[in-house]
Amino acid sequence: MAEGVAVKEAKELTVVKGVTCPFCGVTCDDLEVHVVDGKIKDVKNACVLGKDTFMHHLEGWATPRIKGKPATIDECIEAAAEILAKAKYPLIYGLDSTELNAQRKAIELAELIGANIDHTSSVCHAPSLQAVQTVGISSCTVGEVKNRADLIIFWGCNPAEAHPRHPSRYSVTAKGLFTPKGKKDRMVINVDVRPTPTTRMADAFIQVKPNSDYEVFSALELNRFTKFQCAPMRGHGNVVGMAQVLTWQTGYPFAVNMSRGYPRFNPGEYSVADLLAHREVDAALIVAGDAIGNFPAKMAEHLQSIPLIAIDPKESGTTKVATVVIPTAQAGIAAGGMAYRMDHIPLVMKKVVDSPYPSDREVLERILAKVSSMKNGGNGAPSPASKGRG
Amino acid sequence: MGSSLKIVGGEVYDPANGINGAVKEIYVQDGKIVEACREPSGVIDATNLVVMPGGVDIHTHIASSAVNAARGFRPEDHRHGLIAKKPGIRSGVGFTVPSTFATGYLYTKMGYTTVMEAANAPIGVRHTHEELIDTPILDKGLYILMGNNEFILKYLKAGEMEKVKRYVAWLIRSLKGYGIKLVNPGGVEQWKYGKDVEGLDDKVYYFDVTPRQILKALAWTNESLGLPHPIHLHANRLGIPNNYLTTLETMHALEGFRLHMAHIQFHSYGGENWGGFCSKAAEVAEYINTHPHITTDIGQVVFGDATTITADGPWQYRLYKLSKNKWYNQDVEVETGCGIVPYVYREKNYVNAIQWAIGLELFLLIQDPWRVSLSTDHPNGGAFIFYPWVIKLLMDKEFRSEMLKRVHKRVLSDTTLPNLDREYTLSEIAIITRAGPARALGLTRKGHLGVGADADITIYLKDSDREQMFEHPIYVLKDGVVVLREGELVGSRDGKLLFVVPPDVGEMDPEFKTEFENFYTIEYENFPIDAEDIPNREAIPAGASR
Amino acid sequence: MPPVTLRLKEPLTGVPLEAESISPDLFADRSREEIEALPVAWGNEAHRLGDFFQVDGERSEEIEVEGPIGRVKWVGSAMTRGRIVVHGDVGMHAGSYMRGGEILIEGNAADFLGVEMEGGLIHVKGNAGHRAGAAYRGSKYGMRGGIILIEGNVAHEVGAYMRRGLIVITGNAEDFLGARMAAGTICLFGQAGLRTGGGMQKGTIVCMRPVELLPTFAYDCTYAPVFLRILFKGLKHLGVQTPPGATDGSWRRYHGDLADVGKGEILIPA
Amino acid sequence: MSERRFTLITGRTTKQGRSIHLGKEATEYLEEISTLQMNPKDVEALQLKDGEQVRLKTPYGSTVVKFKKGDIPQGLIFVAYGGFINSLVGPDTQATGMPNTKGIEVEVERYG
Repeated sequence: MAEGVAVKEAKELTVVKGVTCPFCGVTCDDLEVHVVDGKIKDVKNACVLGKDTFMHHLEGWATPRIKGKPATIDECIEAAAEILAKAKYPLIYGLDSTELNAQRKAIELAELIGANIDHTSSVCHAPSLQAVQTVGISSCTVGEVKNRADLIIFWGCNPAEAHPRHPSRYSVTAKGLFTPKGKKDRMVINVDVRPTPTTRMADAFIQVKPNSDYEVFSALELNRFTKFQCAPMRGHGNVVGMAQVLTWQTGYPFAVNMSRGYPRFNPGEYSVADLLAHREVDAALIVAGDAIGNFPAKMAEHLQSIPLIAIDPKESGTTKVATVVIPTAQAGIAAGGMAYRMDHIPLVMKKVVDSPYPSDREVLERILAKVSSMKNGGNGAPSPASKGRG
Repeated sequence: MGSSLKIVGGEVYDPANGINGAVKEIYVQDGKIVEACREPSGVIDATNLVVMPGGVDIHTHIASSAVNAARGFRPEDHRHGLIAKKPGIRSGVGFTVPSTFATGYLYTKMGYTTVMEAANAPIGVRHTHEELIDTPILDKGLYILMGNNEFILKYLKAGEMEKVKRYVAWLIRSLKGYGIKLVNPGGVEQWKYGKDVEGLDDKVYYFDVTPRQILKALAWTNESLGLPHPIHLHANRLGIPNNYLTTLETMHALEGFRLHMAHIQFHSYGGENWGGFCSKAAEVAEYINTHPHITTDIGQVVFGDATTITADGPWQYRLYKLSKNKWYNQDVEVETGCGIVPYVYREKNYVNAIQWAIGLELFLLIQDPWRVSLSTDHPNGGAFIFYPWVIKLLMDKEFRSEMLKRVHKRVLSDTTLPNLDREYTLSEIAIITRAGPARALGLTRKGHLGVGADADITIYLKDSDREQMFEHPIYVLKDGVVVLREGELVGSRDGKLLFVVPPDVGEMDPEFKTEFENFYTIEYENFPIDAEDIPNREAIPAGASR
Repeated sequence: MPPVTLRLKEPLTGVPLEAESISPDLFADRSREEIEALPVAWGNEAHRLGDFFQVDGERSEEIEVEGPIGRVKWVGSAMTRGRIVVHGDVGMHAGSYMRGGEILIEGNAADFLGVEMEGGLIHVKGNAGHRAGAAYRGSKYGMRGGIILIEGNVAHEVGAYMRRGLIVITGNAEDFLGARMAAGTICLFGQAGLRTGGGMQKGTIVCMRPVELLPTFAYDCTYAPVFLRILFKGLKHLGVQTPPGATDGSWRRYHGDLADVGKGEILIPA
Repeated sequence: MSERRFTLITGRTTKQGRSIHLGKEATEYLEEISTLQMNPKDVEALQLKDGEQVRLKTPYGSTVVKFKKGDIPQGLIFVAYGGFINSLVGPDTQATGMPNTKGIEVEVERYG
């Protein structure tokens, strides 16, 4: 490298500290992002997944287009608004890899157009969320694990690959108030149907048969002997944030229907997989999530047969077939906002670089304004069999 | 702005200014009450109507990580009280844990304009602010949980009171809080090992400090920072038979300090066990009557569905075992815990009926209404939407007698309620629902209609059925703007966050950052909340240190 | 009184129709015009019942629907009296919250049939979907009374959280039949799926074929319970033929789910 | 024996998590999500050779993937999350909202 260049780089290097990683539910907030000339040059403290999230955030970018033809963002927003204002039973879905204010706007839009709104929790954690609604849960924030837990059981999860810094920050080698020796103060057990890289961190591995967790759990009654806490290893991006804001605004964590002007909840009916499998929805807006790429074929099929809008920084299975594609700045990198950790702790995501594209929030705001002038959602009809105070 | 209006012909109840039903004009300009204004742009004819300041709730659980967990885990609760969207009005759901928009509207529809969210884990306060931003119309403040904070326990163990003071000031300043909340001091820390504290002098594991020490330290800190509200205390042993002894001991231990005893109904129980469960309201009321430094809210039980939400983890575990209902528990690093259990209070269940009676006994036996606030400890004793029902019970002895015939007969033998003839006056209701709580909170512009007050005004139709009257105000004005007319919401607007700016008592020690990052799981710099993140806010300065 | 007949004007293919107004309680005192004017929701749009259905007859507690109406939801929800006959399939939530009267479905019923019903009779000639007679998510109790009779097969979590009442299935059931049941009776003629009675507190599940039980169920005894004979006799009145031998054989009784209260029982032919 | 029933497990892998940032068209990503892991003994039983492909079949559809030997119990096969198994998954969620993507019964046969 020529000397002159090095000097120039050094002069314009900006180090942004305390950056929150938008990739997974561990939501590390200690990243250092090195920015030179508005471009990310390096990321310190992140795991490989987090680092790649930042380093490659410009790769595979989507372009604005309508029915496959290049268009301006303005035209795309107009086209999207037209589709949504006309729809009788639309779906808004995705919303994990974005920030709280964009999620807020998506809910407001769903209310306005009388849509179904759901997010990736639905297809990943629906049964566990419903289990909580049935019997509850005894859980804790990850700091409790770090400070106090002397027995860790990783059950059917693989943090070594899915949540790489969970072990070092919170659960295995982390040193806390009552666990000053880190790993030495803990017993780590891994229960799974197969050995994984997580198994190598564990003191013991228990292999169970696939689909037998229910039977094993039934036979174990953990809290009879000591105090156990249980925490779902929530996965992608800010999926917890979406569940949080949806819950405080509508009362329900996922699978919400607004077609009658107020929120209703019913997994199996208003959940994305069922809406698509039953071929009920007549238009869809997918925000910051790849529906086509991740759904069983039968569901993807229906999505492709209706007007489909994709708002996403990157090309995906969904953008490839979408009627309208609106690229956006990636939340947590090129757009600021808030994200939730897997234990429901909120953290601020910083904007570290600029993007030529608007943020998810801005796009949704503009669609909202457009649709708002076109129609009012919800018919205000009374609820089926809504009952008085019981 | 420049908007102005006058309210004419109304019977005004403004106890803070000594006005007790006089017909009086009220002038509003730019959101404040003024002496008079020339050519007001609007006139409200309140002839034959009752005018009061907007209601102030000193203790409610409407927004926090815990409340949201309760919402999410109780979908069955939300099939009641649906609110459909209308232009300018967002949709929502009830009932014991309503959604945020619904919360704002439901309080407004009941004539309340200021509420205090009563329990927030520091690390979750950022979340609470986001919920409060989405809670329309109302002005809001929040108390921060400190009674089991491991930093405070650590400083106490080392006898470093100045550090406690600096830390508390730092917490309130960083998080934009309103006051200090304690929940089962020491007990929630014990719960992290599945235990509880049995009394004020039990030692907390590892930290070797007692609830008594925690109570005194935070009461002292509160005074030395000159915070507008006393420490807000959910005492030890909530909900347990014979806990009135702990309650009396706690109040005694804090003599000389200002003290707010939260939901005192849940702390006034006698009997050696559940079989012998009985009221000790008279004993507790007597103590409060003779100790003017104490204010309280009742935590009245309302029959029907409730959701119990509290940082008191060990109590919630007991309630889960008693009720066999679903149970949510979340222990929060460094700070506190949280438990949620749905519960149904039944008229014919003797414990529930006695709890109901104890609340009313306390209302009727505590003589000074200025030191009693109406609360159901929403949603622990029941939903806030039943305040008007409670008001009717307080104002109408006959209605109480009817209820006494319906509830479990042990109320007749195990409480003093059947013998209490007191009926609250309208002025006294105005005190316990607005003037009193505002004064206890140190909110000088709330709870009254004097010049300079915020123009938060509720106008009721006089009705001998007091429940009807207070359930359906005719007008509600928030910051001088009519938000409810003829019982209908006519528009929404954003309310403010009210937060206290504590005095400068020095920076945190340099090693605090390291300790913080050792105990917590987030960066020290990422913990404080930028005031800019809260769009509508009003700083309330702390008073002189006492 | 002749029944009111509803005939779909055009088949529904996409967006479902929500028509809880198809209820004898509402039809009983209404003229044809008034019935046509009853509200229905087609997605986010408010419509009249008459926009979708040809209505014949008026003022009757009896309703006949020419099906299939597999995309029409909430038919007979919360009804308290009268009778609905659907000639064909019916959509989700049919008879949910129902308190009285009768619904006869000649085709298949979609998911959430008779959820949280309190009384009355639902008779399905075909199959029923998931969670028939169960609870909506979060509710402590499912079906609280009444009878659901399904002549075909049922899917998952049928009778889950059941509090009272009777469910009879003459076909097969998928997994979690009677899961977390609090009381009541389920009678399954065909084959059960996995985890039958999982989390069961009280109540009875009668399985007429061998079933794989969870490890948290324990064997009690082999006996010939009197109540079964009464039950089967009652079924005969409903027109249900009991499989041969079922009425006089002896049964193995298991109790569970021991991971919960454990006072439920599962009966299997000995 | 050339055709056998297996239980399909899916999950995240580091490689899948990293390469997804290169774009969903990226070779590394496609490579990772289209590779099946199988116990060496099962590989032997199916008489599979390196570089060969296998076809996975369920009542809902079929897909063709590469295989590699992996540390996985006999009778199980593993594929990373991604588009390749979508065609094997049925649309029914048992009214939970979640399609059943764990522990699916699949038929595996040598392809080509």
